[in-house]
Amino acid sequence: MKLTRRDFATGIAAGIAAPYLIKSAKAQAATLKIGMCAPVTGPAAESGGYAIKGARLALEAVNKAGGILGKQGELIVEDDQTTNPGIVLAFSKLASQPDIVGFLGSIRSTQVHAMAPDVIKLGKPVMIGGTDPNLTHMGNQWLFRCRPNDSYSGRVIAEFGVNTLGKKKWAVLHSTDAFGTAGGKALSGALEKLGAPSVLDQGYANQSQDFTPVVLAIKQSGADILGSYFTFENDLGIFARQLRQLGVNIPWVGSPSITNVTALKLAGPALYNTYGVADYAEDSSEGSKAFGKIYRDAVKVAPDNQSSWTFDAINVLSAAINKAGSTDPGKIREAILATRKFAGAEGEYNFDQNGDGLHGYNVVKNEKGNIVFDKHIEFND
Amino acid sequence: MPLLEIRNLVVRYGEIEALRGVTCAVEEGQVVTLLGANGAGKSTTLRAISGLAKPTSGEILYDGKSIAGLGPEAIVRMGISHVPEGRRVFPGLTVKENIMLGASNRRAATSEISREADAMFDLFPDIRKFTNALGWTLSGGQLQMVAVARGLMAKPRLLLLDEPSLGLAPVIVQAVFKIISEIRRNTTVLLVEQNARMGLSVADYGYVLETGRIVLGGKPDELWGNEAIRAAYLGGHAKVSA
Amino acid sequence: MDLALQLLFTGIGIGAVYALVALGFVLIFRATNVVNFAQGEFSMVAAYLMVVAVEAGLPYWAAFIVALLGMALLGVVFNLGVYYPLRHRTYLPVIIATIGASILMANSVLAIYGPQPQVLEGWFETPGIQVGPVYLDSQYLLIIGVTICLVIFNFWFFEKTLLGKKLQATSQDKEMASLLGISVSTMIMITFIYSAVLGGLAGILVAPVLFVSIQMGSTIALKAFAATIIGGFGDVAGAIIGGLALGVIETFGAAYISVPYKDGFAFLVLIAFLIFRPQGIFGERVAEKA
Amino acid sequence: MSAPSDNMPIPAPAIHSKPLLVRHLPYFIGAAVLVVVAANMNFDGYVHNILLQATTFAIAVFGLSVVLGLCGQINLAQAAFFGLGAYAVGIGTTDLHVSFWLCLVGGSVISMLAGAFLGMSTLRLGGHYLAMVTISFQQIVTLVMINAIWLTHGPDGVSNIKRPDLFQTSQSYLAFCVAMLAIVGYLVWHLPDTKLGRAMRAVRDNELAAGVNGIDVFRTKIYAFALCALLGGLAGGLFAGGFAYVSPDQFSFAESIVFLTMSLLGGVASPIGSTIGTGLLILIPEWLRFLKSVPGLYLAIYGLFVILIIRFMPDGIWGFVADAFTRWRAKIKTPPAANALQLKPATIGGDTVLEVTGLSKHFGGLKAVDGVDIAVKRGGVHALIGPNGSGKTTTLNVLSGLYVATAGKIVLDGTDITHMPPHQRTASGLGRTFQNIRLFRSMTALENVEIGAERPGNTMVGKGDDALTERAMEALTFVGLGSRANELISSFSYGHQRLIEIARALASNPTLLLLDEPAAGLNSTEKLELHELLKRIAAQGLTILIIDHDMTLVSEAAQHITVLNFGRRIADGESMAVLRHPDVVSAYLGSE
Repeated sequence: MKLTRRDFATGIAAGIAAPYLIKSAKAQAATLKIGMCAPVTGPAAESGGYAIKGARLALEAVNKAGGILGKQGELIVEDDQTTNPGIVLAFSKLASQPDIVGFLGSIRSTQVHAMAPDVIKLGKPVMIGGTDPNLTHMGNQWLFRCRPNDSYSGRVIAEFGVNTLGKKKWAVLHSTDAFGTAGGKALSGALEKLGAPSVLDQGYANQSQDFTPVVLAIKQSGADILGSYFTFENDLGIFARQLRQLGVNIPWVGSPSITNVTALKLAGPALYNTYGVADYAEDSSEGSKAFGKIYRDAVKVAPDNQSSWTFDAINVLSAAINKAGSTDPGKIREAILATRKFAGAEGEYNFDQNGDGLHGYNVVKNEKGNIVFDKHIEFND
Repeated sequence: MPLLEIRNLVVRYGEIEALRGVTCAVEEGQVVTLLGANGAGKSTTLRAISGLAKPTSGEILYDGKSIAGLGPEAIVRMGISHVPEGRRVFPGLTVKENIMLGASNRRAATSEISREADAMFDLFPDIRKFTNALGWTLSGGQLQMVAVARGLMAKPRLLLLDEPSLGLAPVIVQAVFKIISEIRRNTTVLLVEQNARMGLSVADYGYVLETGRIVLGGKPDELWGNEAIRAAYLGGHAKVSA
Repeated sequence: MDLALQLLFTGIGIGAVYALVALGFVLIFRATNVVNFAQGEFSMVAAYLMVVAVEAGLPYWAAFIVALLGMALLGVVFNLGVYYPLRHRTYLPVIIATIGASILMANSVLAIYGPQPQVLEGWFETPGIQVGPVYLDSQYLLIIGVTICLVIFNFWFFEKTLLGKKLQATSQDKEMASLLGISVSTMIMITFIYSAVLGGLAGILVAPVLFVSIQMGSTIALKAFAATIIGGFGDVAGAIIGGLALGVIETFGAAYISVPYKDGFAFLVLIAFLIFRPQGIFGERVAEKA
Repeated sequence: MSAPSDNMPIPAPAIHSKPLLVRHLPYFIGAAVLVVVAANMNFDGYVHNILLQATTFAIAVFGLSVVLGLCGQINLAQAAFFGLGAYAVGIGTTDLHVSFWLCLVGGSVISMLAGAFLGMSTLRLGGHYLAMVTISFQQIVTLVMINAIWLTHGPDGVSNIKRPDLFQTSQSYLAFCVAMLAIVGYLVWHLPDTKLGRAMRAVRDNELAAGVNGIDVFRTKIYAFALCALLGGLAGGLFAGGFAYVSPDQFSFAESIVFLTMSLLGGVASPIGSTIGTGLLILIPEWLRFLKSVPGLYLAIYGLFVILIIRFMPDGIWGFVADAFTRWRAKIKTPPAANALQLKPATIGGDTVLEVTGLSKHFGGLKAVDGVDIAVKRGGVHALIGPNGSGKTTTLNVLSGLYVATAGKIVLDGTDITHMPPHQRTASGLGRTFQNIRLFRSMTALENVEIGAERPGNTMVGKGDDALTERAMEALTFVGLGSRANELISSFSYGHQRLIEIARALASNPTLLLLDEPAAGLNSTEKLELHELLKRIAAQGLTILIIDHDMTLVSEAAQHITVLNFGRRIADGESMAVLRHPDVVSAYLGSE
């Protein structure tokens, strides 16, 4: 028994060591590496694909323009399986490669929460897309957000609905996951401040097959406007169709997912004339127009926030490294925080001391399936 | 040539040697009865013939052809129908359906099979009124009738009947045996029976099994007089070698 | 009242989907005594086959037939690859193997077709009709209609045809069935094919409502499971009633108690049934044996 | 102590020469080395995370090896128990500011209670139903984790989970987890040799036989389930401390399936197997990461592996290796010799050991046993006979509590046992064998008999495992199989298996021994041996009630015979007279 146990332990050790040794052997090439955790498998695998494309496009451009610190940038992608344990392993795998100077984390807040302890331990900059406001307010100085956080999206939805559309009876609908809950809370809070507290605050579980009870609840609440935070496009699609079928035609301002390509494809006409807040809107600025063109040429799909934030993240990160003139994490951090008036695809980056780069949102409208830029609302606090 | 001939048949269930070299024969048109105490190997012999038990060694010749090792589906298609111990009537199917399924070994139109099944009730008038009752609602004797009727639907040349009187009240046993004497007019029967008197009363020939071996064979009256029969059932060590 | 009617309609609609998948569970369980944890993936695979066939330019009905034929083939492969080699083992290894098969199927589709959720158009041009206060989604109407037809078909098939009787006989007593000349392995093969087609049918029908995604199978399957228990394991009529009941309970529970805990009602009802009435709604048909 | 037995005069047994802890020293040295290595090797974060995950998961999988491997019950909610432990540590150390240790213990206890509760409500059902209940429990736990935001922080999960002060660094915490793994592994490794472990294995191998050997089957299953949940909770607590963050999706149904696969892959019955399985299932997806360019491909391959392993390695990898190892070693320790078996049946009641009055058992409309009276006198051999289907075995099953009597009364040695479950009847002094031998097939002959000896209320066995072994050896020697005590059941012939079953009943020192067709399937030599054995048992004053078809055996062994037919008593009295009774003759040979 002893013997085989020991053999087994040796086996495990060898097994673990082998890929590691091989990797360190070929790690000497003259590139500058950026690590990226993305959902290649799992429920978010689709958007993961877009995110990787956005990052690659940015890096290609950076490399053409002379690279980072004179070296060609290289993107190392690890699959986070769309799960929290998945991203912990994916990130620690990347973190174990000492020549990676910066990272792209996740667009999912829970995943960022999961990897956060390892990020602190490692002490290198990680660009994130998760929009839970807490992420940059919990003392982790290595997280830098390339999207506006949910405190802004909630405020923008409320501001737009109350002041622009003039509606005061709100139904708030959100998924019960981290993203939805935080968003719903932000929206309700903002509405209260504007003197229009919601008449219905409804959560739903992801992957619900049927939204009839939700739609009927909205109908009964007498709300004249709907604000929503959906996580998965299929849920959004099913809900949108049922909402229209059951004859609810009140204005609807949704979180960014409402403008997603997949959501548009799935829901079709059911989403016509809805509004969405979008961190990315193609016509909102020169930077976003430029990104839209590059992305369409390369991927043949309309661009959305899944790819725009990674595009920006690479650009912000490589610009900061170049400015810092070194791969020292502390210097890179200072350079990122010093970034001002940086024109990205998502908007103009002005990093604050928390690590939030963006402070406003675009409002867009779905006109017969086309996303049209409506207005930009920016906050200074 | 006998219709069925068994030579030195050995069957093992794991460690247990259920049959230790059984040799016997069944002539066409006869009723042959296998007698013996519980555990002597009677049922195993039938299971080996119908393909439910795989012989370890020995030969089983049916109509001159070896059938040892074939599967039950193939054997019943050759005309050997086995009515096993415990009736095994499908509890969730009706009596008629049970009987109709007896014809699964041959190709025939459903309507034809249905007609034949109806005709079976002429032979078993007692179960006619249960035609559409589910199997599990019937009593032991009725189940036995259904099982035999189902066995006959295969139009067998050889019918294997295992303990048809088991657990039945004497009156019912009489009825069952009356049917066996009807069947024998056009079908060869190999009967396993614990009730020695009844078993021998319809037989042309009988064998006595003890611990997996044939210890005695002969005409019913010869057997009945033999002390070995009493010994096999009621003790007294039948030290008779085959 | 209007509200309740609307909820009832959707509840029955979604319940009919559970019922179709539950039926597949029950048929396989009765024939092989095994719970097929990959039953939900049959629905998912069929929906993808349908999408592929429609994209290939086949007319809708032809795509439908192609998808169902594909499911029949999958049933054959599933039986030969997963169940048949393990048929003499206890239920546990077979359960695990079907779990393995479900992981294999879901991720093979992901590998071949990519993660993108797909849209599958419904049978009808009109999305639905308004009857008084209640809106009837045409796809749900179709699902309910097909379920009714299948109930009738099942009744005819299992109660009126000899093949149906042979299948029942096999599920009740395999050894006896083989003694009568019924080919047990063929019967089990037919069961797997039929269950795969049934699961596939559910997937294709529900796809226009829930969209086509890798996860669609597992979500439905878990509920269908619960339906199977509520209906009494192994009972065809029970599976259908259990499915419908579950759909209705869930919808009303979501409307009147809690939306986020919607999925929980199914399992609470299930646990209650297991503790207080494990034999299901109808109870066991076979009497206690001596 | 009694005099040495006739056939084996051997000196006093020396069963365990060295104390247990000394014999297992190599294990502890090995474990200590591993702990030291874990504490001092400077792993990078990736390897560290993998090792930490593997270590904590392995403890949870140990739980499955108890419930599934030892006790044969399925649990598809191990991730939920794991999650309960993890959340206890998570919420406890962050929101409630309780010490890590308290949280770890508390979480384990909460898990254990949840497991026990779940078990109590449904373990009577078993099989597929148990699978369903555990799935449901799993789903509900997940839903609560997501939706009870006030308690669990909802989908955000709990972050910044504290570790104990003692193990603040990653290295020391990993070493601590490895040490826990080693300790739990040691306990699980030795569980099979404890009373509870033996009971679990007995329940897994044969519930009926376990019951009639005095094991409370239901309670044993609950213990197994609770223990499994406890280990799950402990592992979860360690996991939470290690990763400092927990969220609902880490404890989903899919994770439960992963735990189960780990257990089956490595080999469900042993902690080594669990460790192997856990290690592999954590490492395989990591190794297969190079396949990531095609989404889903590596999980598809993983699914395929699961099917193939189930198909080709039914006992898991460790089972496969251990099997080969055993075959290679192929040497079985010869057991020590034993003293002569002493049977001292209790004598509380009067002259009649068993008094059955008006006993009936009806199945629906079928009256399998109908108003039967039996009185078994102390110290004799009493036979119960009748043609096939006459209700003998049903009577025996009602006597031993496997069936509930429809009517009537059973008094054993002055105690009314009519309404007792099987294990309590055994405790009251009933021993039995089965028509189809029901031994615990994965155990050795000795272990089988030890379970018999372990019956509650056995006055012939002293305290401790050694006394138990001694008693079992005596019983095995009594039936002539002492020298083969350490062989597995499968290596014995059918006849010898019967003898082991009888030895198992004898070891429990019963007041009354029920023998159900002991001669069935025996050849004539074996029957003679059986007859001799019965004589020797009766000579010790043990009362026997025997059912058999071999009338020679019955008539020679029994002084008194009761005859049943169609569930009713048709004759009763002194042997020879009963066998000549015309009703009996016609019942057997058929009426005219």
